[in-house]
Amino acid sequence: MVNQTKSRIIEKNRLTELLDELAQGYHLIAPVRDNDVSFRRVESGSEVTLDYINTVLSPKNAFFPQTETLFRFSRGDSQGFRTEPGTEADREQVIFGIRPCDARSLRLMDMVFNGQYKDSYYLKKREKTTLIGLACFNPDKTCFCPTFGIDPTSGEDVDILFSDIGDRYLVEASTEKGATLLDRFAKFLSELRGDEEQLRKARKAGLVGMKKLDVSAIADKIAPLYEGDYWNSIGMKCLGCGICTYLCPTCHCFDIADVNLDEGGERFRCWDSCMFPEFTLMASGENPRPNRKARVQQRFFHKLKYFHDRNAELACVGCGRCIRYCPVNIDIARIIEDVISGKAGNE
Amino acid sequence: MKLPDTKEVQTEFKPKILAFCCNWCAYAGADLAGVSRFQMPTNVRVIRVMCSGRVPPELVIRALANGLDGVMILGCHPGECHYSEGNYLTRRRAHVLKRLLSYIGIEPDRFQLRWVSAAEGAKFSAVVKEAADKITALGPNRWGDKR
Amino acid sequence: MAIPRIGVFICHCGTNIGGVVNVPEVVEYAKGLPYVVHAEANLYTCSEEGISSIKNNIKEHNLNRVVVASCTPRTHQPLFRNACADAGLNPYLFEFVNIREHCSWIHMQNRREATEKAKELVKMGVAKARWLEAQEEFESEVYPAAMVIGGGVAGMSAALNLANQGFEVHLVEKEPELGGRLLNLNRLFPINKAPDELVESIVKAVESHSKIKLHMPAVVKAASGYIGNFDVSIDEDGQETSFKVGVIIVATGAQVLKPELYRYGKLANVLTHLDLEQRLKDGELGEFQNVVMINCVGARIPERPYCSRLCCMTAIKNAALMKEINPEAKVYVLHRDLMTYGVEFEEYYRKAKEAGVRFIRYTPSKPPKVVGTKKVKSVKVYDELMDMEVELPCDLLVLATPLIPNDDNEELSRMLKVPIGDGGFFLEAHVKLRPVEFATDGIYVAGTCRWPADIRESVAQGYAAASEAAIPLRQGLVKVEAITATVDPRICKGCGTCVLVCPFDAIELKESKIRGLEGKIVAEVNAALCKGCGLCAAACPNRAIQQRGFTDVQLLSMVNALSGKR
Amino acid sequence: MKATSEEVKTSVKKLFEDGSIGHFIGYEMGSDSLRVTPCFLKSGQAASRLVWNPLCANNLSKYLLDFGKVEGKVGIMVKGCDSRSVVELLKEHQIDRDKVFIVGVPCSGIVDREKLLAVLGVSPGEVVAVEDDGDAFLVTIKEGTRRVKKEQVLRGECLVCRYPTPVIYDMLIGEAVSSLPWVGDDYSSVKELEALSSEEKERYWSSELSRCIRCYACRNICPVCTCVECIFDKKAPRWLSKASDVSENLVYHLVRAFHVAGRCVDCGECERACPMHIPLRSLNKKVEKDILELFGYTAGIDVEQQPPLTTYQAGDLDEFL
Repeated sequence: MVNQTKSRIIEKNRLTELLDELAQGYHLIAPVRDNDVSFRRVESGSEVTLDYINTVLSPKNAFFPQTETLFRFSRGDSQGFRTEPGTEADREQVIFGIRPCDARSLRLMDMVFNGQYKDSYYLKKREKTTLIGLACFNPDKTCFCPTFGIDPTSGEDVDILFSDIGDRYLVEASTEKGATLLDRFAKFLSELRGDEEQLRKARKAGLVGMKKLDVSAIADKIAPLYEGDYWNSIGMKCLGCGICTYLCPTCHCFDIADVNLDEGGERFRCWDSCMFPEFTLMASGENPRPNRKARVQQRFFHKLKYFHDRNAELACVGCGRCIRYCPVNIDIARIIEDVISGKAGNE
Repeated sequence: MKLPDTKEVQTEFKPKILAFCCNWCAYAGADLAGVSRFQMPTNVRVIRVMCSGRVPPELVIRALANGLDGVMILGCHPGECHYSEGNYLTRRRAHVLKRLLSYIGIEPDRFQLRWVSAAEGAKFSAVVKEAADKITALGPNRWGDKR
Repeated sequence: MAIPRIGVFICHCGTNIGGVVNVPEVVEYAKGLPYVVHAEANLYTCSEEGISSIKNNIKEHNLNRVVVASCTPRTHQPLFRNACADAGLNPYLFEFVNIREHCSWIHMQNRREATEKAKELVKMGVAKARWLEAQEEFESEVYPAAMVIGGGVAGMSAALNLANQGFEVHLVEKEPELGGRLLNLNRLFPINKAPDELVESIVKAVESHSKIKLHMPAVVKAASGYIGNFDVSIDEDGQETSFKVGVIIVATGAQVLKPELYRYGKLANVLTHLDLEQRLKDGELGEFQNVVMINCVGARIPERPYCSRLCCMTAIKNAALMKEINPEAKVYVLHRDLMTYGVEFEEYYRKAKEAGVRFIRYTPSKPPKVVGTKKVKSVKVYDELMDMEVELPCDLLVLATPLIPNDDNEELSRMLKVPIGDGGFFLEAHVKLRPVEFATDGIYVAGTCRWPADIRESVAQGYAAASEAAIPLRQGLVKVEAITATVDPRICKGCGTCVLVCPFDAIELKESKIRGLEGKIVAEVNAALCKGCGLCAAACPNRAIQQRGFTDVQLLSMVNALSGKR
Repeated sequence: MKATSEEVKTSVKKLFEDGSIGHFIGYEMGSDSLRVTPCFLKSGQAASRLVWNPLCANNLSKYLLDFGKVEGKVGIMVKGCDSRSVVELLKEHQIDRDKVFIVGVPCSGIVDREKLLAVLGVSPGEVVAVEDDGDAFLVTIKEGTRRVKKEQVLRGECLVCRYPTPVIYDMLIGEAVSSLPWVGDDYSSVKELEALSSEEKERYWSSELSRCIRCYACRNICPVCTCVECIFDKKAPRWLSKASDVSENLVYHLVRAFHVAGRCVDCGECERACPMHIPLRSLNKKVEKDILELFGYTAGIDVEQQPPLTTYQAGDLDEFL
């Protein structure tokens, strides 16, 4: 997969310089420590941290912001409303430090936003973005991306992959877009010294024992649990907050609303969550998912069945965020295990 | 009929201040200020409520987050509430709210609770003027429509 | 809810509003507000013409909300609500915007800003109107008794009138004797009779009336409640007494100014008219040859700009009397303007002139001067007509001083929550439309506590207040404004916060009987006890309890409108 | 003696057996050795799943609201702070005292997972177990056992906890703890912020609130947020825009702080739940401090005490400018 001819290295002490220059030519989004590590716009390399397992917020914000203006309108004169596009001028952006699991999630998002209906807001940003991945050698206990066929050290879903191999990063372009970008910044890169593959292999030792579940038949196995009691126990524990869905790199539900001012306003879309009671609340007051059990069940059915029915993929990349941040420790990996093992059906 | 003149619109900062007035004291006091032709700054807009105790903190917070430069609650003097004790409850809430607002950086003068009786037209006008002066000195409320 | 169709009526109030606020501009602005289907200006929206325009437009434009921007709801709300009701619109679908007291009258120097403010106030009113809901009023019983505060001629007239109609009356007088100011007077104009007969007959009627409970000497200590249901406690000669009444009439009278002018109080032969009458009454006046009377002493000056109205007639009365007692005496009345406005007053004045009383007009810029060190010897005055200063010999100087408010008006005003106006007199709801009523329902005003009035006027006002007060007493029921609290049992969590904050014990936690919620513990409002303060609505954390007419959505919409949000 | 998991298991099993309870809400181990998760039992057999250790941060009391209609009493495990929120729930008639069996456990502090990992410099997978050991925790990691001073790794609320022993219970497991030695000035961090200028405070909170993603975890986990329909979820009137910007986040957090004014017991669950690490306790502590200073009131102590904002005294402070 990796085109060896395009592989280079960068000395660790030159990374900041590279990022500085990247930040000048591009809208650079990279991991920043601000209480916790999250992707943010940076203007210099020194703001960036590489000391993280994964960010709290997934990089989906860069393509599908939590709140995004779709268009603005003004009331103007008797002609009625005038509208103008809401997004800032689209710019070339680079996301540095994206983990392979999150990179895979974009492929899943593409299925939604670039499927039968094309979502121009998402796609414009996607097209103009170059992804620089950072191989993951030190996963968290809650990580289980191999379950979904993801190699956390692979550059499969990024344009360029950085791999920390000790005193330097191995830098590999996996797309034309990546190669072009690397060429522009060639002055920071040097030729391979030859021991890189060996070093990388050594570091992969940290991946031993990563959770890998067999989800090949999960969609079929979960289907009969629709009526089961299993979801009661999960729903009872669930607080109904939006942490799991908002941190999830694959959750993509949104709502659309207006800011309506005297002189005009804007229409925006914002994240929404199937965990919230109003998500399915109808104008009549009827709610087809009236309780936490129904909502929790929906979330797992969507990830493990409905998305699969439609796209032949599971809507999870095993990044572990929902497990790490759930205040009551609802654990999707455990739920998958329960479904596979049949334990879920026995409850 | 002679139309009023149209003075040039002034460009200096003119704070917009919301005043909740209780029907029995403060609103009557405001009426009296009008009947007495006490001239005062134009910054204050009154919303009539039956009792100062009807004003929930949510409304004050919402008004400030909307960008209004100041919010006042005007009620009967302690011991003179038409409903006996509404203003006492208002007072407790207001103390807590004012301190909380100040804690996040909303200057204390932007939220005021004042007592104005039905007989105090002059006090109403003084309170309005004082609030307008103080809030003008603070400048625009920086919390409005903050992205 | 049907789609709102809002009509906006903006009042010029003659020049009161129109002279400051650009009304046509506000009308144009109102037309562009959400849900407004009609907006117009009226010269006087409260006039017959204005009211019929509201009614016609409700029909013509199928309005389901009406907004009037004019004066204050405290006086005019009932009028406009009735107009709506007459046109078949529920009166609670009416919203009031105050652009006079709260705008044009207080921003007379800044027409541009006043106009902008008026627009915003209208915008807020329209925003609230969009969320108004039709309401039904709750009826509450009227306790069939009245309290009259003040045992002067106004108070006694009111008390007698009500008592004669069969209502129980508590008459509270702070002095140990009934009669008020009347007791000090020597004679009454224009009949020239001593007041004794009048006082005796009316006091006797009051004292002997089985329906009148006299509290004397007594002062009101506390009053709470609302029309039909006031709880009053008084201090009666050191004893605390409480009782319940349905209505209250304030007739506490006024006092006569004791001036610090013309060396009053320092020279023995300087008196006020009240002093003079007391001495005449007591037969202690003694000899006099040259009498000078000065009018407008301490009145119509910057710190007390009003005309006390009675003093001119009092001066004429006493001047003529002095002539009558001693036809040889020289009697001069120094005046600024002579107010002889009442029935027979001008005739009375002419007779005094015929009797030899001399009237000299002075100007406030050149006031009379007193000559003399131990006693007044003469008074120098610049005679406007003769354009020269004249010196009048004087052995008795009488000063006409105005009536001024009682010192305890303010305390009573706070207790009853009724306003005090210019100069410290009580202020009625509307000088023309509701002359003896306060804006607070069930409380009325009569006599000189409102404004200087003579006996005839005080008696008339006493009767007028009694007639107004008799309406709710006679009906036995008053409609309570539909601003009471209501609970949405679906979202009420039964935490009881509203129960704790309600000052009237009007809320209880009960098991719901509503279908689908059986057994759920929720708050329930007793509409008979709810006084519509809204404390519960502000305290309820999830807003399951709302105050009608002041709901969250209504208030929030006003706040948002002011912030430029729709 | 400190309570142990074994005692909890035995006691709860007994409670089921003698019919004292029909349900039990406790803790069991979660995804890894540094996580526990709420556990709902219907019988004594499963009591062996229960644990009690210094990771049991969750305030379980809110779950009682879901057990209003079940048969029999519901047993629940409460620490000091949790018991105070039970008092608040009782005060607001949200639960029926007769339907609840309160199993109290004196608590000497809960571990802040992230602080612990930072102090030890290890990844989560390396920790095997954490035990209470007086003024320190004994942490078993692969290499052996390490003793970590509590002050370094306790949760924020535990550093200022004045009620380590439950204030209300039907059964107490372990010996009562009257006070915690490290607790000093409850409000030092509040005072630090109070001392800043308005501009500084604004900068601080703008930055903190800008991170809020409005997941509502802080509200949903709060044991005294019990509204059937939160005002933020109402469609009309809409108090809060769905747009997540600083002004809207300000409304959300200020109103939330005010809604729990005089009711918040500082269990710290809001701050623990917040994935964005917004210092939410700071707002609550500020309100708590003012209510204590102004009205001498502390929440969650006495079921009979009237909430401070529903009552008044004529002599309350009357100074506003």
